[in-house]
Amino acid sequence: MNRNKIIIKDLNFYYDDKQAIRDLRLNIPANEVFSVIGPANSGITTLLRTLNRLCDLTPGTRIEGEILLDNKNIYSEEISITELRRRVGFVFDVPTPLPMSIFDNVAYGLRLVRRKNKKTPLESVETALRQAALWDEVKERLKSPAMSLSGGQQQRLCLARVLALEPEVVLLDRPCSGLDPISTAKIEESLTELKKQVTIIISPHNTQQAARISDRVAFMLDGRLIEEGANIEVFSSPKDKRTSDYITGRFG
Amino acid sequence: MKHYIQVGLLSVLLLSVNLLSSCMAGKAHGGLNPTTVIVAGSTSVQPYVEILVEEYRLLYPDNAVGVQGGGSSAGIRAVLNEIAEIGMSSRALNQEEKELGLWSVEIALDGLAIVVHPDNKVENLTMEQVRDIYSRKITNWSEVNGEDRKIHIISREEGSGTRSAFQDLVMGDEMIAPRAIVQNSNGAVRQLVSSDRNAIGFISLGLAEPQPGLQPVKALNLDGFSPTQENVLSGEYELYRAFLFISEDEPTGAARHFVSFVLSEEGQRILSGEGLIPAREMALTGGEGVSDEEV
Amino acid sequence: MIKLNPHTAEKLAKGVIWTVALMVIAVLIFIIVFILYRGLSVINWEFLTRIPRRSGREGGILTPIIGTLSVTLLAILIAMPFGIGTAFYLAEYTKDGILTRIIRFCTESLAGIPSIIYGLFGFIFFVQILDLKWSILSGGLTLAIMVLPTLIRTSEEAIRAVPKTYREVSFSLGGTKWQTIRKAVVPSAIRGIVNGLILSVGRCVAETAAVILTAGVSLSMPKSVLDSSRTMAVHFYQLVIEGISMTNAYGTAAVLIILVFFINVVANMLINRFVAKGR
Amino acid sequence: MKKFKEKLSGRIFFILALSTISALVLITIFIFVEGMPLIAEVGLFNFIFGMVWSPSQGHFGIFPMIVGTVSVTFGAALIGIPVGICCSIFMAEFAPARMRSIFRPAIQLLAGIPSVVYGFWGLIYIVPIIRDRLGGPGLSVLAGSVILAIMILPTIISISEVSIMALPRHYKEGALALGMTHWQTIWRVQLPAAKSGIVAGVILGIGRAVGETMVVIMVLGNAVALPESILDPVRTLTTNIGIEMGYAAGKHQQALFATGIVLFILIMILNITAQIITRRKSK
Repeated sequence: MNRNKIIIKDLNFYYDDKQAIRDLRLNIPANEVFSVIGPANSGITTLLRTLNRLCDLTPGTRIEGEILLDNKNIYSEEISITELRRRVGFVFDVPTPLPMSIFDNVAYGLRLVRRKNKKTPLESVETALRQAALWDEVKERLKSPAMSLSGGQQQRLCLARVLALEPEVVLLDRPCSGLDPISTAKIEESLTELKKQVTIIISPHNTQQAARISDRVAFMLDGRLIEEGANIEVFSSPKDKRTSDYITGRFG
Repeated sequence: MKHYIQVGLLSVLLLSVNLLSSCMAGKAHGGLNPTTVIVAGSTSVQPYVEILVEEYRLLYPDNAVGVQGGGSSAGIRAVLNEIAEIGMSSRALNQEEKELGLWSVEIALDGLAIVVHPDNKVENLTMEQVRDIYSRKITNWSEVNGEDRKIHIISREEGSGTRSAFQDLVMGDEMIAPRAIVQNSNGAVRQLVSSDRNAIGFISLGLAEPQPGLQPVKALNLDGFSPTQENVLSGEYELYRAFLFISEDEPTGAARHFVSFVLSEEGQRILSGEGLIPAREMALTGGEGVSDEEV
Repeated sequence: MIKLNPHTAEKLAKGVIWTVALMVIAVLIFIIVFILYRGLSVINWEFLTRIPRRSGREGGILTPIIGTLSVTLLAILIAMPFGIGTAFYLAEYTKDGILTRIIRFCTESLAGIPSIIYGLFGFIFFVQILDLKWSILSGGLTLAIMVLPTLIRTSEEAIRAVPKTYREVSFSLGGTKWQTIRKAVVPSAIRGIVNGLILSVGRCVAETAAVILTAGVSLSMPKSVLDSSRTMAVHFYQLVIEGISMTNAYGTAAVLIILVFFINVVANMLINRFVAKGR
Repeated sequence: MKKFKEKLSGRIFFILALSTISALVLITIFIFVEGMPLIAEVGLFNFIFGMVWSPSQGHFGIFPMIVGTVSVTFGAALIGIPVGICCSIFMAEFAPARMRSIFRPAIQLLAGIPSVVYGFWGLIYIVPIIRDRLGGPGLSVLAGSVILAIMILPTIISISEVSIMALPRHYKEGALALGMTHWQTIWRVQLPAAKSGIVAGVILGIGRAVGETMVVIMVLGNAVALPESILDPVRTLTTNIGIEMGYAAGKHQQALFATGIVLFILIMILNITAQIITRRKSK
């Protein structure tokens, strides 16, 4: 068993009066692919967004509890948010390329860090694009606008953009919704490859995907954690009836 | 994107060059003539002074003179507020202004012409008829031997030197009817009269002459005397006023140099060529005209 | 009231609306042709590059052209940081609160204030109290305040039109607020902001009442921003109202219309490119 | 360092954002400080309802100008509002796409042309027509109304068009599905729904008409008397300032600033009304 990269303690999260996450406790081990599954509006996106404090951007939210990254509470005063977000990358549910060239997209995060070591980030960009299985498709046209890529390529570009920062954790919020099977396969492939270096937390777009790629699986419903365990355990013999109902497609 | 940055940089550059050059310009002129001499005031005097300035600039390219309109009162106030070195006025100083101890000099005389449309049959009016027309006791041209048409009276605005001269010389204690159309320059009055058969107005004599590119107007005889320079000088045509330069104290330096030029033979010749009547006396102490030491 | 058959009413209404709309276009074309027809024959290289003589009766309009350019440039340079800064503050740095409401109220109110009031204010404040006299600087400062609302509104709209995801992406990659604005928001909003700037330029070029009271009417070539200079619009006004030269008035008006037309075309091209580039 | 920069940028933007507040406050203060002493001296009632304006003789009554402003603005609104609304309906509903792409920039151009050019056109085209066909001096309420109507069109058209276009599609579709004709849909459904936007546009347009200066100087005749017909010359509040400002000194100048106060208050009332209406709409 790996050590725990992230430990979530008694997490409660509110949008104004609405509670999105209820008393959540969860340990996420390092260097594994961790899937969080559940029907829409179960608080999964919210959970992912709390992990790199993207939720701070939404006005009127409130958070209780602790989230420890390498045993440090990421909500404590000493933590630099920008530093945290670099360590914990986020890939959105729709491709979100910025309106600039492919190269500039990948280099975006790197250029934010520091301007003093003015080394060309070319190598880092190439590495990141290779890790995201996109390099071969775009190496000839790094200067063309990112918007000209196909949806699947754009999403891999977004993954590459996160990877360029060499993060410790990568959060993926339904990254393959709306993508064709080939692109999905490529992303899954690179995730399996990536977990050697980083911890991956993903909200897959269906249970099949979760079954294919994850090491561990958590099932959430209505902001509550219902069940959590190793992939095979959860999918072959779920302990909770609601989990099995969801997996077998009876609701959600 | 880069393009915009370039444009932006260019503008900043231009601005700084401008600022820099203005500092340089100030320095280059140095002591005697650190800034532009500003002449402001009466819009009646303004066009003549602009012409004077053009000639002046040809003779003394290093001396800068700027001309502003605004009106006689504004000119006097501009002098008091030190916005302008010299004020132009087309009316005499009033009591209040005289008490401030302002310095003034007459630069020329200007007749006031009563003008109508060229098609108007009327040729002559008496002073009294003009007064009655402007106080709306007479409202139809037929009452003064003209056609049976309503009279449109055109006046100038409050504060205008031309209006106050007209008020003093013609109206006396009568008020100009409020229904009178008000235009704020000689040119505007002329323009309106030239296009309206029923109109009557009063403008600077120099402007009553035919002008290239503009419709003509007809200047009426007053009490039988035609509005000519001779008749003004002989005192037979009674409508005239003085154009004044006004200053807080007797001007010095660059301002004095310009005033001297205006009062010089050359300056007076230019004004006379534009239809004004030369000043009666040239009252700048310390020599007439422009002497080289003053340059 | 006579009850009309709906289909007759439809035809009637359509007819009326088409007629009115076409008439408006016709009047617009008529005004422009009316001025250009007489003005274009006056415009030549000499007219554009010579200094006006004899109050503008002779010579060209070089000085007013320079006056217009310098007053406008100055006004835009001064208004730019304030206008765009306010827009960023409203769109990025604050939530709706009392202060934003006050700022918005002031912006809207400034937008409605007539230019003559700006002229009065500029005359008292810049010309007299700050003792800048009638000058390009006084005129530029006055116009800067006048175009501020235009600039704020267009820039704020452009900034708000930038997709939220750009900001989230930038933040999620560890960008600070400032970095996010500079690198993710500004590049996308720049076209809209530039469009606002161009609209403001148009307003400065067209303004008469406010500049006549602040920049003055001097025909001398300005040597610095502290010198007075008349703009083309003021020159045109003077030519007409003083009855100096109708020929040159037509010429100046034609130059003004062409300039405004050019500015509008540029603005439209930018908008089109902006729209074309958007998703 | 980065934190510092972060805070600094926020601070700077905040300070820049205060510019509009300070501008409005400064303008208000200076106009009032310059103008109030005269109102206090003459008396508010005498100032606003006084019939005689003759500063050189100490008469400061601006009632004829208030009437002038109201009558010219009313005339401009009478012509400009129906035409403007027709044009906005045309743009939003009837115009073929091609035509719309010509119409919209044309309206923008209309807004961009310096107002003095309109005044000039009015002076040498409209004024002689009125003088020759209808009588009177030509410089008149009617001439001013016509020119101002043209000038306020862009404001009314663009704001009304936007508010018609902004209506949810299902308003129109629902009405059409009920068997209403296109015109019935516009008249019974779309116009009422877009009412507040149109009203705001109209008020802003009226504000423009009230505030316009140079144009009215050129075509109104500027006589300080109550007009007896639309062919009579009048003076508006703005013209009073524009035509005499340069000439004024002392009390006369104060009186013009006092005129400015009245104008300012009038405009602020219109502004605030328009703002309230738009805000209610957005809710």
